[in-house]
Amino acid sequence: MSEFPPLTFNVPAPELRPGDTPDFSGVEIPRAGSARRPPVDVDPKEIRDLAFTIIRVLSRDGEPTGDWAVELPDDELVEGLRHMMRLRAFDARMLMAQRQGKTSFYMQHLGEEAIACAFQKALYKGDMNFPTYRQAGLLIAQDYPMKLMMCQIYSNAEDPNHGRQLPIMYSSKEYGFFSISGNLSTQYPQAVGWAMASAISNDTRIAAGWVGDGSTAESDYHAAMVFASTYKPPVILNVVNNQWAISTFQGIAKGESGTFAARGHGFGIPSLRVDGNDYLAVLAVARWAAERARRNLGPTLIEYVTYRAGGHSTSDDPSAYRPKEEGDAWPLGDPILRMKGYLIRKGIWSEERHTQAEAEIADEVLAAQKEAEAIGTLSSGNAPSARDMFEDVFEEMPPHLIKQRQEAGY
Amino acid sequence: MSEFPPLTFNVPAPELRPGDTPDFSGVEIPRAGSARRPPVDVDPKEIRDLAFTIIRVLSRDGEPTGDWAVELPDDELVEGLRHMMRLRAFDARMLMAQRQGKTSFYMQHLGEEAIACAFQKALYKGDMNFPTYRQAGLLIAQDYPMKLMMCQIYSNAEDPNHGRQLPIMYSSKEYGFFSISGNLSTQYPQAVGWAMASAISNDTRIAAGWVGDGSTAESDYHAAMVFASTYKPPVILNVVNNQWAISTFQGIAKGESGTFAARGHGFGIPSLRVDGNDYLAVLAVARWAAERARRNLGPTLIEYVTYRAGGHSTSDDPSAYRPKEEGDAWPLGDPILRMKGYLIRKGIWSEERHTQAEAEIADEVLAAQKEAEAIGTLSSGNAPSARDMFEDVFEEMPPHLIKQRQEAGY
Amino acid sequence: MAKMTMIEAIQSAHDTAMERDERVVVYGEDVGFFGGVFRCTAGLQEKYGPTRCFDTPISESGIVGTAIGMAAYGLKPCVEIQFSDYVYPAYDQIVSEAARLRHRCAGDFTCPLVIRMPVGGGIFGGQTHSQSPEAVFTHVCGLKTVMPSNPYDAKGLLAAAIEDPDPVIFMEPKRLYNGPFDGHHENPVVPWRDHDLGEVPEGYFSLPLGRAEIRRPGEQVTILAYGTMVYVAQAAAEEAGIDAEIIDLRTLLPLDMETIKASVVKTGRCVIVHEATRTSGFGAELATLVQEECFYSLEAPIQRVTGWDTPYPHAQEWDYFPSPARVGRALQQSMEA
Amino acid sequence: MAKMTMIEAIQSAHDTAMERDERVVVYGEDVGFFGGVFRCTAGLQEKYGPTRCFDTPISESGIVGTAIGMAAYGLKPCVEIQFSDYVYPAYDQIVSEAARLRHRCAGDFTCPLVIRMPVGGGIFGGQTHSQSPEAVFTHVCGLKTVMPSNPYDAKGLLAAAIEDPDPVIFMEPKRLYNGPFDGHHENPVVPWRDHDLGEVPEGYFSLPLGRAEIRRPGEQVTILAYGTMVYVAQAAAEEAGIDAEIIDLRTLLPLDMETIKASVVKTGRCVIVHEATRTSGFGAELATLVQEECFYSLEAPIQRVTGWDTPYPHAQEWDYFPSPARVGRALQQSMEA
Ligand SMILES: Cc1ncc(C[n+]2csc(CCOP(=O)(O)OP(=O)(O)O)c2C)c(N)n1
Ligand SMILES: Cc1ncc(C[n+]2csc(CCOP(=O)(O)OP(=O)(O)O)c2C)c(N)n1
Ligand SMILES: [Mg+2]
Ligand SMILES: [Mg+2]
Repeated sequence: MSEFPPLTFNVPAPELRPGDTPDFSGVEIPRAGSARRPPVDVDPKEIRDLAFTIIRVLSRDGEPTGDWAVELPDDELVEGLRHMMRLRAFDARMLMAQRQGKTSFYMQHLGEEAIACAFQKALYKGDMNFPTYRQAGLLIAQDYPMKLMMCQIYSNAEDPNHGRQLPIMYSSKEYGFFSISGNLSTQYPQAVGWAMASAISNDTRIAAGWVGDGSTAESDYHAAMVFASTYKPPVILNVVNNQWAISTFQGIAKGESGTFAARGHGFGIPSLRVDGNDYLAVLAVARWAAERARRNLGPTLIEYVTYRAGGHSTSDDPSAYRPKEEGDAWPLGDPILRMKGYLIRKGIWSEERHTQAEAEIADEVLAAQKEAEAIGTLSSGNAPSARDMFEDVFEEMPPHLIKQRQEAGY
Repeated sequence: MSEFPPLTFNVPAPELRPGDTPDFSGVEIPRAGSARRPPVDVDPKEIRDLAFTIIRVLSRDGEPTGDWAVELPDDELVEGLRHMMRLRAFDARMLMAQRQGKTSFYMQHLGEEAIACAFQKALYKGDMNFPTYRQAGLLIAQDYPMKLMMCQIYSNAEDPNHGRQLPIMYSSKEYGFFSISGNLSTQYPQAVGWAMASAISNDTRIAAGWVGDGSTAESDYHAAMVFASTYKPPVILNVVNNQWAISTFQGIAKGESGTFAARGHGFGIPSLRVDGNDYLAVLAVARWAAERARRNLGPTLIEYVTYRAGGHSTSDDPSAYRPKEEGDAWPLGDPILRMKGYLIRKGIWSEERHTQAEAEIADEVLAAQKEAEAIGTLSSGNAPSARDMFEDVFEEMPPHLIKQRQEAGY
Repeated sequence: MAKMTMIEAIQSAHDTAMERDERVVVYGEDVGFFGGVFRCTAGLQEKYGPTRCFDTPISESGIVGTAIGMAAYGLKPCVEIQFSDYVYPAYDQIVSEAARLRHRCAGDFTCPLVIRMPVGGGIFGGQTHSQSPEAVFTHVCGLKTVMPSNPYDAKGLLAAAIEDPDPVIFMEPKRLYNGPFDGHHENPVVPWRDHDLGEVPEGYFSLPLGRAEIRRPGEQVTILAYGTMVYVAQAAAEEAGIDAEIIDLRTLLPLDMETIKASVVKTGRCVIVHEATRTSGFGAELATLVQEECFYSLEAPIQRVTGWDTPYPHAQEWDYFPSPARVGRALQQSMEA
Repeated sequence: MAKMTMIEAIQSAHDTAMERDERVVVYGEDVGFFGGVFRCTAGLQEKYGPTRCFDTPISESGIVGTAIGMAAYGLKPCVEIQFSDYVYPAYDQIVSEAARLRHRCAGDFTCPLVIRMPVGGGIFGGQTHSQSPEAVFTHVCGLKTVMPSNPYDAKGLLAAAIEDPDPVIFMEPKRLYNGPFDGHHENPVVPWRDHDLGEVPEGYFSLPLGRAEIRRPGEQVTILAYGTMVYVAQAAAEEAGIDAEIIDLRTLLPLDMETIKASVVKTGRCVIVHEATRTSGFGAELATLVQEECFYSLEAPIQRVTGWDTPYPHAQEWDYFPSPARVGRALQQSMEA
């Protein structure tokens, strides 16, 4: 009955699969320094273009350029590099610990170290992150004790979560790090709610929400955007686009939208897209968004363009769904190498100091690991007591739980 | 510790509340004919402006103007007017029937008649609407038997829903009208799924989803947009912005987004904003979107700008939260009066024919009502049997339900 | 003391809580300017300003999701879901987040949060304005679930819920808002002003969660009920001429098992009444607990009188609603067994 | 016949269904190219193309919401939720829409839809990869709920679920995917290839929903179990030396009450085992039905051995998991009562 031909079904697919040669020549990488830095009270309508470009500071030859280039004291630059190095070293050891059976599971940050490490530097004490499982950099950048992180990973007797959570699901109110949830995106509206609470209380503290590219598809993402758009609370909404959601390429979540940053436009929320492998660019953009929040100008959406160079988790083998060498071909490079190159160029770092720092950090991590393992690993049997499992379901244990605890033999 | 002043909390509020004098002078109403009509395969990026204007066809003095003015045969024009008149007459009688206790509840369309009546004319037999409770015009415009609608409203023995649903929650597969759900927005991703199924099946049929301004805040709205953006199925996503969601003004759902149509931009979905009180504009835009869908070009988002002139439902008294005369002051006028004016101007209608048509329609509605009431009303006791309530939970009644039915005495 | 409807009592619980504690914020759909579609938050925005009582977008997951963030911050949000039938979009936030937060981080963050919602039928609301979803909350560890049956309890228990350090699901039987309802729909409702339990202190007071109340002492059979069903049970006992002991549970979780046990041990018989669909309803938990703890006292099978396992129909509402007659039959059967 | 793991059996059920019926479409997170994180849809995209098996955005409500639209259109979607712990965002679509559609429009539209999801713990998955949420589905009228315990049943029941004219929740005990697991976590898993029930027809076959299976005939006490707990029950009975009759329910709703009743009337004793938290779990419904229908045969209180009313912990997993020892104690108590 129709004069139109039959419909066909569209399923986006990545261009390359295992066996193909990685090729990112189609990905447009704007020159470092080419994106302008608007005032923080800019009308979001005037910066639509910043959701379609990539804000970059460190140029190919390691020189900070353009409006977004922040001046950082030398010690802070070196500190930033060391944080990223420490996170990478931490990951490497914990991956090995998992393989050795010392814990059940691990998730690494390979290639994404700059994002959380630099972002945290834009926050003040008292601000609150609502992180996903791939933002341990927020803790590392505050020198949170690695031993405690490891105790959590090992679910041992000193695990701050008492062994109840999957490894890497840290929590630290003191360090502005909200208890990680295994459920994707749920924490996004919570970040907005926390920020609303801060505004309601005439406080000065701000919040930051975190999701991955894949997780932007979840419904809670919308709830967060709607409430952020309406009440304009002091919140930074971060989207880490590392190109993959387990085996699913970003095109499935992004659809026709162009970029994840563009999602902010329908909500009147200023939206920036930034080179996630550029420590200086991340810091600059985070500071801009934080200043907006602190000045009661409301939310900012930031998309970090990066690449998940490792597997999704220790349960994943990415060679089943993407070319092996894709990570090496990633055109935004390695955040640590880029920062290192800059610091060497600037004359405040050298290959020797780098090698030495690597060794120092390896020692630090190893020392922390030894301390943590002295308390116990998942397999060593020094877990928190089963009796403890009945605690904290409620502040006060109700009769039926007391009974169950007795039934369990405690 | 902060150098910034305390934050404050932003809660959008309508400018006017009961007692205030209605004033829409701040609402920008573009001239009829001023919005251009792009080709259906336009790149969505090129028509961002169409989400911020209002596509209008009928000018103040009742003349169709501009690119979007469709040529309609005279009989179709008159038919369109009569459909709107019939819907209004139907509403009036059913409101009265509810007040008389013949049913429990009713929801009217006052001021919004053009939208569903005109939209339906862009669909073909076999296409499927996923309506909300305020789109009875989709049925009226197909001359669906009013008696059946009333049987549903009265929950009597001939109610196609067997008395199970709240009044006005119609369902008619035959008329391309999906069973209405009382839960807001749930049907939006279902419309997308239906359209995906049509494309998967290499069919030619298309789907249309419907939500209100308030309901765009629901999470399912996002699910629909994401899936529509990714798989580009043949679906038209309609948002009826009648300014109010029960007592809540549209600013609470819209936040900073500017318009509801703008929400489509973050998904790369072409988005149009149209005068919902202009039968010709609605039809033109609906046809444009339908053609896109039929040509496998994917989804379109349409915001209809209108005003809910009546209460939310028979349970609502809007004078508690908005100025009484706001509806009369609404700058886009009354859809029936505007269409009537145009037809008279065109010489194919007259005050006399209008009065006569009103009388005819009143008779039709009354006749249908008599027939329906002869079968029964909610209060008359001719409801479907209680035994029937146990049917259709599953296709085949499982043992526990048979047992319960026996226990109930049937 | 003043005479209050259940609506006024709930409004008053909000009001006194907001007055006593700055951290209490109240929000939800149509809750601000208008004061809620059932008027349970009437006047609060005017009194405390839109910063502490405000309208929200229609997003139940957003309402609960933001409230969890606020609770973690240190406020005490008390949010309204317009009808319990619309709580499901927020189910993930409630189950996966609110209920688990304290446990998963060993108390580093907590979630003192109240989620209010009108429940139950008998108002010709059809399947989307009549549901009683308590069982999908009582199954979730970390939640408390409360359902008052009168203005006095409503105010006292809501005050306690708001003070509680953990998330509380607070269900309000909407059929009781204006007066007790005994299931005889052809009779006019008795307004709360003519009822003892419509007598409510104007100022602050609270009632502990987790305590049931015996509404009618009796010797022959124990009826476990809550919400609207308390009055249906009363009517049924009277009409059947059976000396039933009627326990109004008030809090479903944590449950007052002491009171239940003492009664069933005494009567040896038990009938459970709820409006929700039967299978896997809260009645199943009650029956199981009773047989676990009172097995040797039981002289008859425990019976359930409940909504049928169908959606709540519109026209056939009174065939669905557990009537005094149905409860009466169960009492009779229990006595005869 | 071939030897299959439960994963292969589920893959094969998809495959044969897709081959027989063009209307069957399969989708979910990571389900397409990769074939699912547990590989239950491996090879389907390659064989049937991305139009019939594809990856989705991470949106459980979108997955189920679109599937309902597809089912209403006339397709037969079979969708995967990556872990049952992540089904809650789709709960509204399941409860308010899929389950109610046929009834609310008197069959004008219907919803033949399968929602698959791995359930249960014992894999050190912590609280978000271990849950067993069956009870929040069995409470919802209009849904069928199925949980197979072996490859043979998994294939046959999934075929039936896909053919079913109504929505089916299909739960897969992930701890059994590669082999039966008796709760002794220190022992290696026996692969399905060494097990009778790993013998599965390669071609199409189906098993009716709603029928339980007696896994071990016995005289002394009836054990009601499903999924992983079937094997725990077997181990417990053996170790306790008690002649238990073990019923594998397979379908929780509709329930095979005939088989249960016949057994309990015979044994006079009943122990129910499930992994989900206890309060308002499906065990409560089972216990209630048993006491309703077999009251006069019961010689001991019905007992429940279940997960505790806490989130599923990571390190303390084996203290949470209902162990053969715990089941054995309950059997003993039941015998001694
Ligand atoms: C609600 C929910 N659905 C599904 C999952 C399973 N899951 C865990 S991580 C993941 C991919 C997330 O991808 P992305 O958001 O891009 O974050 P990334 O892992 O790349 O950092 C999925 C599907 C989950 N944890 N929660
Ligand atoms: C999930 C859900 N939440 C809340 C409601 C209660 N409710 C019914 S209509 C309505 C307002 C809807 O407003 P809008 O979407 O603008 O549609 P309109 O009534 O203006 O046509 C609300 C809040 C509901 N039906 N479903
Ligand atoms: Mg990712
Ligand atoms: Mg509206």
